Amino acid sequence: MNGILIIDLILLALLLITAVATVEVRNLFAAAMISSIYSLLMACFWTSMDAVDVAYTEAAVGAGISTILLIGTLVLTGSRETVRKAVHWPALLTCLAAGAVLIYGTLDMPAFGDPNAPAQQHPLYSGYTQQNIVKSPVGKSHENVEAYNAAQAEAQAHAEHEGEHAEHHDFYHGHVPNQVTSIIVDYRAFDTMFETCVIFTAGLGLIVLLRGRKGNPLRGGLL
Amino acid sequence: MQIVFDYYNYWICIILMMVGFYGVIAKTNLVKKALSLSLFQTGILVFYISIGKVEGGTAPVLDKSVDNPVYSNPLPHALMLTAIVVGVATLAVAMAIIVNIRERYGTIDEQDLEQLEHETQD
Amino acid sequence: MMLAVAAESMLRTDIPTLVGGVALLTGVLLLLVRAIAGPTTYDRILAMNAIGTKAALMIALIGFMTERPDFLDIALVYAILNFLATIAILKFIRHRRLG
Amino acid sequence: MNAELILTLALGVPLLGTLLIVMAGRVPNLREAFTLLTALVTFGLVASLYPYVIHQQQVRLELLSVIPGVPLAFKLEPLGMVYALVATLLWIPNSLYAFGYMRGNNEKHQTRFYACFPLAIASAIGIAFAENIFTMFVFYETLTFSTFPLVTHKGNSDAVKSGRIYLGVLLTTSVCFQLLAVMWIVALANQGDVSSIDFTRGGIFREGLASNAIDPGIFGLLFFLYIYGIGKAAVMPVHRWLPAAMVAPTPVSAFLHAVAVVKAGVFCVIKVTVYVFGVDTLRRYDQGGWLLYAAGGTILVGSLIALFQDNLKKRLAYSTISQLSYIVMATALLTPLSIFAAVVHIVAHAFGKITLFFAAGSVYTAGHKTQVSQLDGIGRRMPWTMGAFTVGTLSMIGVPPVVGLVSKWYLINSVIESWRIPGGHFDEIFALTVILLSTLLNAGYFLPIVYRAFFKPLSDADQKHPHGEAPWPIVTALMFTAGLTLFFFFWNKPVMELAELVRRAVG
Amino acid sequence: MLRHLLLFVVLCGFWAVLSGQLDWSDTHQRYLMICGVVSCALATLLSWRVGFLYEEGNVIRIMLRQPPYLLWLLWQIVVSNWDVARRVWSPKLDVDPSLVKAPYTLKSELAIAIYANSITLTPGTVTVQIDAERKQFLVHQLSPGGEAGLKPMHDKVAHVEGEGAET
Amino acid sequence: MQAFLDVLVWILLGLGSFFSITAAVGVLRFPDFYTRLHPAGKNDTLGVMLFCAAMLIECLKYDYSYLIAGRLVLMVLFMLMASPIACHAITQAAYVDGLRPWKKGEPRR
Amino acid sequence: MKDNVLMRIAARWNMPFMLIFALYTQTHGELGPGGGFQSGVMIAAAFIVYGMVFGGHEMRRIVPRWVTDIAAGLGVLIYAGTGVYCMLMGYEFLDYTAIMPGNPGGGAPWGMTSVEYGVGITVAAVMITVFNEITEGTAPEDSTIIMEKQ
Amino acid sequence: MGLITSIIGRRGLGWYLAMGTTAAVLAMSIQLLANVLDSGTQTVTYLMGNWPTPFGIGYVVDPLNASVLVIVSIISAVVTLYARKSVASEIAHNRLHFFYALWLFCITGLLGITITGDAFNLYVLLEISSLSTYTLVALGRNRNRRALTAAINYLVLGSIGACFYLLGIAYLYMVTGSLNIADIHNILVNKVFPTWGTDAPQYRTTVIAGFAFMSVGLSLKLALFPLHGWLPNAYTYSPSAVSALLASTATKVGAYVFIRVIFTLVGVNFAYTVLHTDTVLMISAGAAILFGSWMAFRQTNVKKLLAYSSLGQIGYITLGFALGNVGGLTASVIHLFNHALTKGGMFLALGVVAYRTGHTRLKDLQGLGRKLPLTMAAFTAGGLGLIGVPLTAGFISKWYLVSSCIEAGRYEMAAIVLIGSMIALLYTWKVVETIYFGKRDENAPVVKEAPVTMLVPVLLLAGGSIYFGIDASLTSRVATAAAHFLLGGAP
Ligand code: NA
Ligand code: NA
Repeated sequence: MNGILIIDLILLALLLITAVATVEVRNLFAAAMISSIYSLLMACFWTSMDAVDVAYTEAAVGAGISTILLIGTLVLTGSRETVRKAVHWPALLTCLAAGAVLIYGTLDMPAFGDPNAPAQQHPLYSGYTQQNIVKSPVGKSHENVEAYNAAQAEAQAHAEHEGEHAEHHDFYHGHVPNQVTSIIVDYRAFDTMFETCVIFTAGLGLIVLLRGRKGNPLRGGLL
Repeated sequence: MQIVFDYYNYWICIILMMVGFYGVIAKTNLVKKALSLSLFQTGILVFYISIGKVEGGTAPVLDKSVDNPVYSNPLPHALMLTAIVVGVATLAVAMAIIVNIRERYGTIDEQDLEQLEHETQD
Repeated sequence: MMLAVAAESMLRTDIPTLVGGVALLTGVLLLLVRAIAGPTTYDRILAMNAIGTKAALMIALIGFMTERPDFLDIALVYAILNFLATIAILKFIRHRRLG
Repeated sequence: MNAELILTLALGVPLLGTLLIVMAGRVPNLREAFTLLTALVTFGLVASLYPYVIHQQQVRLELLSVIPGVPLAFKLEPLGMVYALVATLLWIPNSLYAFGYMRGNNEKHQTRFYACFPLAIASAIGIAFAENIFTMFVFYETLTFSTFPLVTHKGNSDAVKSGRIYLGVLLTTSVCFQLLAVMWIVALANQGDVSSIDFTRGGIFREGLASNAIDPGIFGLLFFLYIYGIGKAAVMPVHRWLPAAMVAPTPVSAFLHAVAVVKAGVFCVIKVTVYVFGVDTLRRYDQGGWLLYAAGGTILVGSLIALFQDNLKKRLAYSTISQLSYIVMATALLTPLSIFAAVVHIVAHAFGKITLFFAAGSVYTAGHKTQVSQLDGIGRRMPWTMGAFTVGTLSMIGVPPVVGLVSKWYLINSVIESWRIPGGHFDEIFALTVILLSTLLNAGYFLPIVYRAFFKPLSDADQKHPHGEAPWPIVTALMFTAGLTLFFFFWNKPVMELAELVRRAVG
Repeated sequence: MLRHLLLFVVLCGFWAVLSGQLDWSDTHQRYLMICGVVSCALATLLSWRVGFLYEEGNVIRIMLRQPPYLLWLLWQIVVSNWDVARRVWSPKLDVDPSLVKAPYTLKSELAIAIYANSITLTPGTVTVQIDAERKQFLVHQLSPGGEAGLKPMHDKVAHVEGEGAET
Repeated sequence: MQAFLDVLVWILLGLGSFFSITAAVGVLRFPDFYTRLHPAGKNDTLGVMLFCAAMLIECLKYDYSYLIAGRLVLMVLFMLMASPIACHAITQAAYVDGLRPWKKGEPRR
Repeated sequence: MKDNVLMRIAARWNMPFMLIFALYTQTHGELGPGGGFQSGVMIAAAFIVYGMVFGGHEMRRIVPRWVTDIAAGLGVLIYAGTGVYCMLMGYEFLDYTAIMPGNPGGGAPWGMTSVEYGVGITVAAVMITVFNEITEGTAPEDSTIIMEKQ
Repeated sequence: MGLITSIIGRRGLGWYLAMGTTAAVLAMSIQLLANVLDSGTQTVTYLMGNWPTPFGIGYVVDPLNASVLVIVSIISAVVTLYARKSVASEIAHNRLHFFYALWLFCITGLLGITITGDAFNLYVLLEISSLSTYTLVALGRNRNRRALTAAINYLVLGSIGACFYLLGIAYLYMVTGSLNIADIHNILVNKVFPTWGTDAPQYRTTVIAGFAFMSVGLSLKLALFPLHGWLPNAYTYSPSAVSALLASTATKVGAYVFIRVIFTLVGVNFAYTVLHTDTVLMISAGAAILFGSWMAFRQTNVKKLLAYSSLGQIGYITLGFALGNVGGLTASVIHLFNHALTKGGMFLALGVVAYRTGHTRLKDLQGLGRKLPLTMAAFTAGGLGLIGVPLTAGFISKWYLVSSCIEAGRYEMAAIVLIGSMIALLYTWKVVETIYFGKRDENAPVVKEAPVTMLVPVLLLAGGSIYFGIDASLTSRVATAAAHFLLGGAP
């Protein structure tokens, strides 16, 4: 863990301050900027949590798109928030209740960072980190882990039999170095496809809802 | 004390979520609402990533310089990449709708909107 | 559990890196006060920009702390995109539009 | 032709008729020809099933299985035959009458009007020959919906309001009570606690009750749900729809009161009493008493209200309410003979009441009179109409030589029969008192009308606006039903045979 | 054309630093290198289309003469940083800001940019506005006398720019 | 050598930290926007350079590849370019917007 | 902002380097952090900086709207097309073995790469669209941006 | 398994592509349903990328989701057919191809949710369909600007729902380490739950909190009372075709996911026996039935009336699976289908009214029974279905529902269902009276019967709701199979 723990704590504290400030500050413009700061800090936090890919994405999203989006919106909507009640009690109570349930849920959890937590004990973890998942030879599939394990053992025996042969053809010499990448574009590539669709959908939504507005002529696009 | 050190991370991200959640419910300004919503989502991201953190682990990018490195769980990272994208897509659509609302109603405050809709039964 | 591990590892940690990190975060905290307090929008932008720089550094530093400095890319991206955000905001203030 | 085919046709011909009527909508004469033709053919088909019933042949038809284990199925059976015969027979004069009435009053949307009748008749036949409680319920509901456009035919706000009451009362009771009971029984059947959901001789509860699988309380509750779930039987307090439906054109009123709807109600009451709950079983678990009093109360209250109605059709409506409760009361006596009496009274009341309504409509068509007080001296201008009206009146009161006497006779006999069954006799005394009192009341609200019509001078206003008899189709229909009312007193063999079969099924 | 070639080379270098996958014998690295070259070509093509590199003046010369200037600038930065740090920590907040004008004679955009940036980079002075018509900067300084350091800086930048600079 | 590098790292990081915090304190303490620019825009730059220098030495120490060093240099170069531009842009915007600089003797803003 | 020399320089000089960085991110997604999504954003960022300085219309001169409109869909099609190709080859959807049949694991990198390009194209196009759409159009007359001064 | 090909053929550049796709999907899903029912295990699995399931993502099709799949694809095919004219009249012409692209995305998401076997993949798909739905709802702005506020409200609540769901998954992932629904179930049942009876129950509070959050999130998506805030306006102000699609598929899929979570993710034993979620659900469902029906009665905008009625119908569906017995589940699944037909038909019929008159207020329907005889007949048929009149599909659902209420001894719920039907009678009749007995304004525009491409879908759905009311053997068979499968699969 090293000194990361201390960094971690300070970061979390800063994140909390920033989050509260984002919600509570009256000027939307200021809120946009503070939320941008929030995402900067968040990226630090991701890095400290070993989630480098997430940090990368957060950088791209938080500092890049979100800011553009927010500022762009504020251009068109104005940035002053009408002052309402100081504290919205029903909301506060709802949040407290939800938070209480969530914290109640943590009480039986494996400890933070525990290498023996189920998430790290499940075959998924070793499968992904060691990349020793073997596709079923036939194509039609395993219903559960046990059946999978059997097939895997068989496949490994097979691989040992023709050991060097398998090595030879491998682009990454057996392992995609970034395990996250291999998950998102191979093991769970199907998710990522729909993620791309989500982006596309958002793009479509923007086009359909915003193009052709007053002062936004339809020049050039497919619309 | 032990329990604090076991779970402090989760608790703080729960608080983060709830700050965002509070904003979503309590704030009447739509931009603020959307912003709070993305805060809420970020809280969830933190939660997932925290699950994947392994003590003494390192980033799940193959490190040939170390023997038998312990990697943090890459799965939550992969999931959260998707979740971040979904979050920003939602934000984008929200903003598009909000801009439209501003254009048609002249306000983006929920209470004002309600009042306007109440006045004009269309 | 975490506390014990932390204490033990402190001894062998790169203390200067840690000090640097803490110093950066202290700076961030102070700037955050400015960002929240304002009073003018420009003060906030200033603070945001400065925090961006510090955050980029922080990421680089964390890379060194965890002995995985291969991820400096992220810091670089941060520096670049933070610049973009600053420009966007200023463009907005000056011209009331982004495009 | 085998019986199944006839049964299918009996259900299908009216639907076909609807189609033809709609298609011929532009040509009134053709449309009405189709109506009459359909009526005749349908009656013919139903009548041709009579021998099968008399010879007690098993004739069954399963259309489809709506829900697994709960089919839409039909079976020939004497009680249903009575109802089907009455309904289809009376539909013929009713159609004839409708032609005259609708043309005479220049009513609008006649195509829709004529198209609904065959639908209602098909529903009635469905009810009559239903093999199980589910089928009965389904057709009970379709009858409600197919008659709704008839009730609201005029389309004005009164009609809409009445339509609301009509549908509201009938649907609420059928869904909240009858449907609940049906589902409950199906659930019991699924668990094997009742023998089946089909109509069965002696009822379906006997074994379940005997083996304590079913709580007698639930048995009673189900019976209660059924009685009040059959809102068409108009046992108070679910009678409100009947007077409300009076806004409809008279052919519709006649149809409701005599041909299909209210008869469906009492028919269903008898049918579930006999074939679902079982007369013996009901008697053993003492479920008849409350119904007897409810029906008796309805008879008296209905008659009393009728006494004070100036609107002729309203008076007839309340008369119907009380007459229906005769049937219910007879059923509630829970003896074979009382059931016999109930069956006969269905027929008797149908003939009498349709005549009365025809007469009322005839008066309206010819002279646009709706109130009793306007009828002074009208008997001299419309002798045929008022003559028929008198026949109907006598039938209602139970005076020979009209059919009303027959049923009342059996009713009284059944009370006496019931007396022989050991136990307290308060129920029987009550029943007799009700019959006596109500006969007096009937006379009290009907005879003044006859008196006015024939023995009072015409009012001054009427002198200035002379009118004659109603159009010929009306008069023909009127005479036909009046004739039936008389004729049936002398020759009632088919009904008696069927009723006898029912009685045997009970005993 | 030469400029674009240069840009291409610089970009390739940039790629090499970023990628570090330069082993031609490895299939994957070969693929990545090809990608790199293609990318650099694309980027160059694009900047050509955008029209970048035309208005900046003699880019190559500026680039070549820049390193010594940078070293000098670095030293200036250190010095003035110390100055600002002193003011920050001084209990009385020893600041007396003012706005001054700083004329310039530089021609190429790149040189102007370098000069403006240098002013800003050295603590104590910030370029507030660039008035291209009157050829002068508006500079905000933290304490009086800061403008004294501007003139030598201008001269050095002019030297970097080379031709056409009036001293 | 290793010890020397260690000490150098210590010093560089210490100085970097000092300037970093100084910048932040300056931003907090200085009276108005324009004066705050000075510490924010530059003390930071020096801080960045010092930190990067320290990390460069770490690179040498641990024999990390030249890629990391290259990235560090790139980062410094980028900061040297971007930071003053951003700084200038902010100032200009504020100036055009009509924000007048604070003069000595005025109350702090 | 076009009138400001510093901005112009920043925008022009940034663009090629940002693009290279983006493409590096794209191609090295399997080796280190980053990948299609991040690359897409970076590409878009390069254009957006240019667009902010020189104006959106100027940016759309380089990247017209129809290009982004089509590219957004194209990226998705590339992704899905890769999957469908695998299906057409008789393997399961997105089973990259189909790309190099007979060489287990051989097709995966190519499949992954292709898919990542799809993601990158869509993201870049959509992000530029975000900029195009959210920044175009005039603010309603009464929209005021309240700057807190003094 | 050609299903996937059609799912990804989504970038529709127009109605034809949309129509072709939905039709193809329909054919394939029917084929799939047949396959599933015929196969011995009653499941068909398809692995994406041929990665074994806990590692990769798999489609798992069983009788339940095969039938939901058929529902969604039928409705989407029919509504797409309808959309051509309707959408063209409500949305600017140059936007149409984008509309259809979003439309297909929405359908894709719904179909995907239905068959995916992975809890996280489900979230992504949920978001796809939701995002496109928000936009589609907002596109109702041309007719009424309130579509925009409805959309943003939907967006906020929908996103909260999705976040809660995601959070629930996080908790379950934490204690199981897996995202595959079947795998999570196995781990919970074999490793986690058995420890609960002992002194050291493992992860007890975590599983409970996770399930609680998933449930709340899904209830939001499903618009279960009292988390229904987004529904009425979203249904009311979106374009007609979108209302129909939403009303007949979106909430259905939400209900399906809820069923899946309860029965195959955590297991009915945990959800109902340990946590007594069934009680909460039943209270909620009962309240939804009464509240929704009553609010429907109070509306003057017919579209809103239908929206509130949907709220009540969601209550019926929820009640069905809350009962937890075979009958209840059968009722739920049947009602999913029947209500989709009924409400879809009604919304489409109403869309015709909007197409011809431009409005859907009650007073705009006055006397339309004569002007739009077929459309209004279809509407009335649907209304009868809502009431639950015999020989309509609604009757079958209510039959199963009430029977299983009685079977489960929940007499009060049976009563609520019947009372709900009575209120349905009230609000339906309010509209039917207006249609047939209302007097049309003298200066109201001339109204003709709908064009064929609109009329056919309306009649198809209305006819379907009658047909499946008369002959429910097919639907019953499928639903019973699904119910047995679910309960057989549960511990
Ligand atoms: Na990656
Ligand atoms: Na990637």
